[in-house]
Amino acid sequence: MSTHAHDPKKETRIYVATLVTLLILTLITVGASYIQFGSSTANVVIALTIATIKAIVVALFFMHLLYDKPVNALAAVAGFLFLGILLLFTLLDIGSRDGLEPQNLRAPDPAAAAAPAAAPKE
Amino acid sequence: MEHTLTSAHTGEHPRPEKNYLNETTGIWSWMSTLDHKRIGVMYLVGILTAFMIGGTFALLVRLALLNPQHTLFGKVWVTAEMYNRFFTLHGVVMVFLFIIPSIPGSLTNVILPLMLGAKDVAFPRLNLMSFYLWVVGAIMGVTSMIVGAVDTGWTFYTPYSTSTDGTVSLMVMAAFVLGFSSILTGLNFIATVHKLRAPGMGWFDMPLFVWGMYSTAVIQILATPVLAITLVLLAIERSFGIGIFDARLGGDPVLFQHFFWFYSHPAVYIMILPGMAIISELIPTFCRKTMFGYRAIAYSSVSLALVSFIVWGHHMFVAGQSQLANVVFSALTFLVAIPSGVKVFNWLSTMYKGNISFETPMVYALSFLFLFAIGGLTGIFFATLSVDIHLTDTYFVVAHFHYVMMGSTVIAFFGGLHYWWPKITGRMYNEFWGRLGAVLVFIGFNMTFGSQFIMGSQGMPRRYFNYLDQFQPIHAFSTYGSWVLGVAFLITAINLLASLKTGALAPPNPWGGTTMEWMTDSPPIMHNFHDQPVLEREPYDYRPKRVTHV
Amino acid sequence: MEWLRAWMLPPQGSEFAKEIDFVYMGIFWLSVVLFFGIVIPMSYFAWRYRFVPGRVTPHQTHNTTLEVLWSVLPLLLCVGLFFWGLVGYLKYIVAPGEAMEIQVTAQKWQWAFEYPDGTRSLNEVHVPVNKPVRFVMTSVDVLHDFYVPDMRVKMDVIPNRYTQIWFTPTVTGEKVSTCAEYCGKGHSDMRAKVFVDTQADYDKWMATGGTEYTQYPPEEWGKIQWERKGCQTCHNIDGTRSKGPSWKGIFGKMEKLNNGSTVLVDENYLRESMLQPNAKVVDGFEAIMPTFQGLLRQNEMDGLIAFIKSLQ
Amino acid sequence: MSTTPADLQHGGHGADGHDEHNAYHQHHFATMEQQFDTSKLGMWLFLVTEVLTFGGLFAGFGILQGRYPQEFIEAHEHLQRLYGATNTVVLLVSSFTMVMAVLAARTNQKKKLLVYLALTILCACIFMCIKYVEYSHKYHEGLLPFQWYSHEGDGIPGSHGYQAFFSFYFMMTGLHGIHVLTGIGFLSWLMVRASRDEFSSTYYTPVDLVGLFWHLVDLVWIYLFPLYYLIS
Repeated sequence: MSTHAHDPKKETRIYVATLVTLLILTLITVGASYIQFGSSTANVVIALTIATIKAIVVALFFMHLLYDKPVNALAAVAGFLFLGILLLFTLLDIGSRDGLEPQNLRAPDPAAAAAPAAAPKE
Repeated sequence: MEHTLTSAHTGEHPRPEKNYLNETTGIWSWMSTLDHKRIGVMYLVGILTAFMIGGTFALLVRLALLNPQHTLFGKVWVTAEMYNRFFTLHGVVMVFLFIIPSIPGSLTNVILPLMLGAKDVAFPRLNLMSFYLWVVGAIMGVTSMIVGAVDTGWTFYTPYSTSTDGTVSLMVMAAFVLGFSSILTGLNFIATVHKLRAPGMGWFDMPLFVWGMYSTAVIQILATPVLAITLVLLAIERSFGIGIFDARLGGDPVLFQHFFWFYSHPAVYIMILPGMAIISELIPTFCRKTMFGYRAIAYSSVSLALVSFIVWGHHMFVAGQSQLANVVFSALTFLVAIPSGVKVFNWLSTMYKGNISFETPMVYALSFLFLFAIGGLTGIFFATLSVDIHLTDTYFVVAHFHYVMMGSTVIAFFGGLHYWWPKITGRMYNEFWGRLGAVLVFIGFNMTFGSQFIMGSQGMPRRYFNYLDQFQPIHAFSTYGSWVLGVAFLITAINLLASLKTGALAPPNPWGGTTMEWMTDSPPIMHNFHDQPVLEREPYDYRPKRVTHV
Repeated sequence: MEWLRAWMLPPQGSEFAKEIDFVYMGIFWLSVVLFFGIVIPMSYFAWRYRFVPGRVTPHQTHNTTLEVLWSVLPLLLCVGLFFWGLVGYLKYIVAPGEAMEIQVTAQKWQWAFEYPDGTRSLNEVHVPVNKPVRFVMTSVDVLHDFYVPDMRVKMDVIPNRYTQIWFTPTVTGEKVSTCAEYCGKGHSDMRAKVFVDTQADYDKWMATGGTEYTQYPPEEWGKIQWERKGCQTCHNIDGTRSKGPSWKGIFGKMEKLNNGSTVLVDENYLRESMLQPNAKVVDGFEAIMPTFQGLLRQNEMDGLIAFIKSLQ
Repeated sequence: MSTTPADLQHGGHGADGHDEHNAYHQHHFATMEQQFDTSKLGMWLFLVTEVLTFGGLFAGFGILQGRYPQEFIEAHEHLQRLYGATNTVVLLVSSFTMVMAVLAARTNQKKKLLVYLALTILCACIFMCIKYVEYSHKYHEGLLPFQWYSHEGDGIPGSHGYQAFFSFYFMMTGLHGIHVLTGIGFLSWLMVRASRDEFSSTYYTPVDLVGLFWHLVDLVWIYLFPLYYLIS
């Protein structure tokens, strides 16, 4: 890959190819949104997967991570990794709350909430 | 003077006529300086002022709890609202204005480039900007205290923070600005460590202080942005209503806690890692012995930084987090114990067969080991799910985190301040008063917070203005302790300030340190070194045939 | 070492408290051992290797065996502690099926309790000894936290959600519950008394229907009953006719009944109308009112009568 | 030190010392190459904080989507895919012109550099114009954030989900828009400096860094577009 940087013509060709790839992927993701893949979750996953591919392409070629010092790529990866940690553990909580909530609760009694309000004691 | 115990090294250069303190003069030359040492000194003045403000609020909090009637000389002098503001301001000032920027902003700014043999940090202008952001944040914070009080606690939990009166939004935006100041500092240090090491200095030739600060900077970069956006969301929620955190709009208050602790748990390590980093310098220097387990300590700093990101849920065991998440977070939390333990055991092993003298910084270091042991071990109670249920949100928590943040970080900060004071100011302070201050801090601290462990176990919840009479004796004892602490810090402050006028001129290497900051003058010249230093031996090499260079 | 436990921890009000205390004391002693394991060597080294001018220190860089040892041993210890804590936690989260359920509504700055039979009380809750009881909690404003130190249980109370807590009290007497999640000005005064009663005392207390009525003047308490017991679906208080007669101005009036006789509306008539409503029906109304025999406690009836009296 | 492609990006002028005389060489760096690498690392670290800042908003959006799935699907019908898709293409093209501008700077082609920078600014302006059209549509329909939401005839009347959707829509596209405007500012500044002949193959750091910033702006939009316009 090191020859890449020496030759502006070759470099230009790579950038054009990158742009075309990105445009095609945009087309695909718009097209995919008109198709139902079973559930709406499936559609979101597909859309986000394509978006991630696009993001990787941008980072590798436009942002030169492919040719750059590895430490810069490490920084980029760390950013997404720790964002992943935030999402993962937050969703772990939110996703697992329902099944463990006390079952068969009585519906909230509006009077129960209103009664103490009628007598504000301090 | 008093440092006769040590074999004081004299530098090869005579004390420089022109150094970074007097090379240029005038207020503007300081305000517009790009020199990392001057920025560090300005930070030092700033954060010590914040420490004084936060400390005053701490004394007020303790005074309010002196007796259950809240009387002073027979008169009730404080109300619940005032008390709530006191502890909120104490928390906000100490966390955001003092402890997070303390060691990175002040000591590290001065010392880290010197340790690496660099002429400055990577981005001097960014460094100055980070300081001014701190100033702006401080002004915003102080303004919100003056124009309207904030009573949310430093955690800004929703929905209380979205529904209470007062200038919460301004305070939150102050924390936002301070967050960016912290990010820029961290960014600067990472780039500096990566790119500006002296020729010949590999990663494992760096002093352990640098490893600690590097790990800290990683957290600052990765965690703080999430806090920033969370605080913005909170301010918008409060002013306009989004419905993400505020239960009145159908939001989820527990989600706020997730976002908040994603930053604020790692932030605990933004506080403690620099403290550990300083101790890793003090111990080999005053034991005059090679650091034991250098690599283990370096790795433990980095792994603490990384592990700190996956344990935040242990703040939320009874907050309505799912039970599965509780179990997972509890298991992960225990991981923290291992690198912390590794550090302590390595420090102890360094003392073994050392040649130990007890100058002020070493007194602080020993005090740190004692207090950090308590702070760390009481953490086990909280990691253990069933015991946490009883202890969380009580004074046990208050005591635990003060042992870690104050007993460890602040003690280490003062150790480091005394250690590098000759380098920063070019003056030696009085050893007797320095040691006395250190010992009194230790005593006062244990009085104030040791007693709170008992109160917490007995079921005294935190943030309580009125309390059951049964807690009165312990509360009073704790308050007396806070007065000892106040006196101790006063002695320390007077001693340090007096040294600026009356202290003996400091030699380049008063303690016999082996890291690069001791190879230049005290105080250093404008660009740090007369010649580019080159690393020839590993750090902490106390073997006798040590070759000094430069 | 019982004295130490008794000094550090609150009285044990439940079996769960004993378990928690056992773990607590376990960790406490472990911490003591580890603490001295750090501080004694530190002090010894500091004294034994104190400064001697010119002494040369050995060049020890590391010792792999030692380092592995002091990484792995704490790890094993931690794994053990995790499971020890997990065992207690599982007991804390799973309430027995037969547990009595009490609804808790928290708000700034008071606790409202509601029993399965509709009995309510404010800042005071009675539970029978040796029977599991489950609190299902929600908040109407900010976060609160229901904490009963003697039972070693604590749980945040969250708006828009239900959280639960349970315990089986084993010792009778008055305990205190406090709010453990900061909620503003009255946070530290947001306490409730938790009475653990013998079954007999508990039954007696339930018969009086809680203490809520003491919080209100009788007329206001009657108005609350008018809303709560469903009186308002048939009886207006503004003088307009509904399925039943309006209460406004009715007290002290002579009413014509559907059997042609008349009756003076006084305390006795009102009381009879609640318990045997169809005995004397006012002319022009259908006999559709159900009996409130057993559904109204004495204090509630007194409140209703006072309320009707006040509507002049 | 092994030769890395980044060294080669300097066309071999990096390490051999005759950049000691470069006017942009700061005193605390040994070489221009070290200075360039440091700046670039600093920029990447800054971008990481940007990713996490936007990430917090994405996380919030995702969680609200889980809470109000019906409302979110209905609300997104109000966004026009055509506008979103056009803006995606515009930003991708601008990324391309930006990377060409960096290449031009690195190969001492001043005229090309100016042209590509101008094209990038043009794309950014088109993006903002389309954004303006979209925003004004939303304004007229009452699809506004926070308490100003006043749209009538939602499928689930009174649900908070619609307002939440548009709150996040305006917060995220707004923050993104601020980044685009900042980018326009930086790009204009680059044009001024470029016209003064300040960039060359030995010093083009600002062009490179603004380029990275601009690609990040594109990158964020790559995620915003499917999440807001394409969920169904």
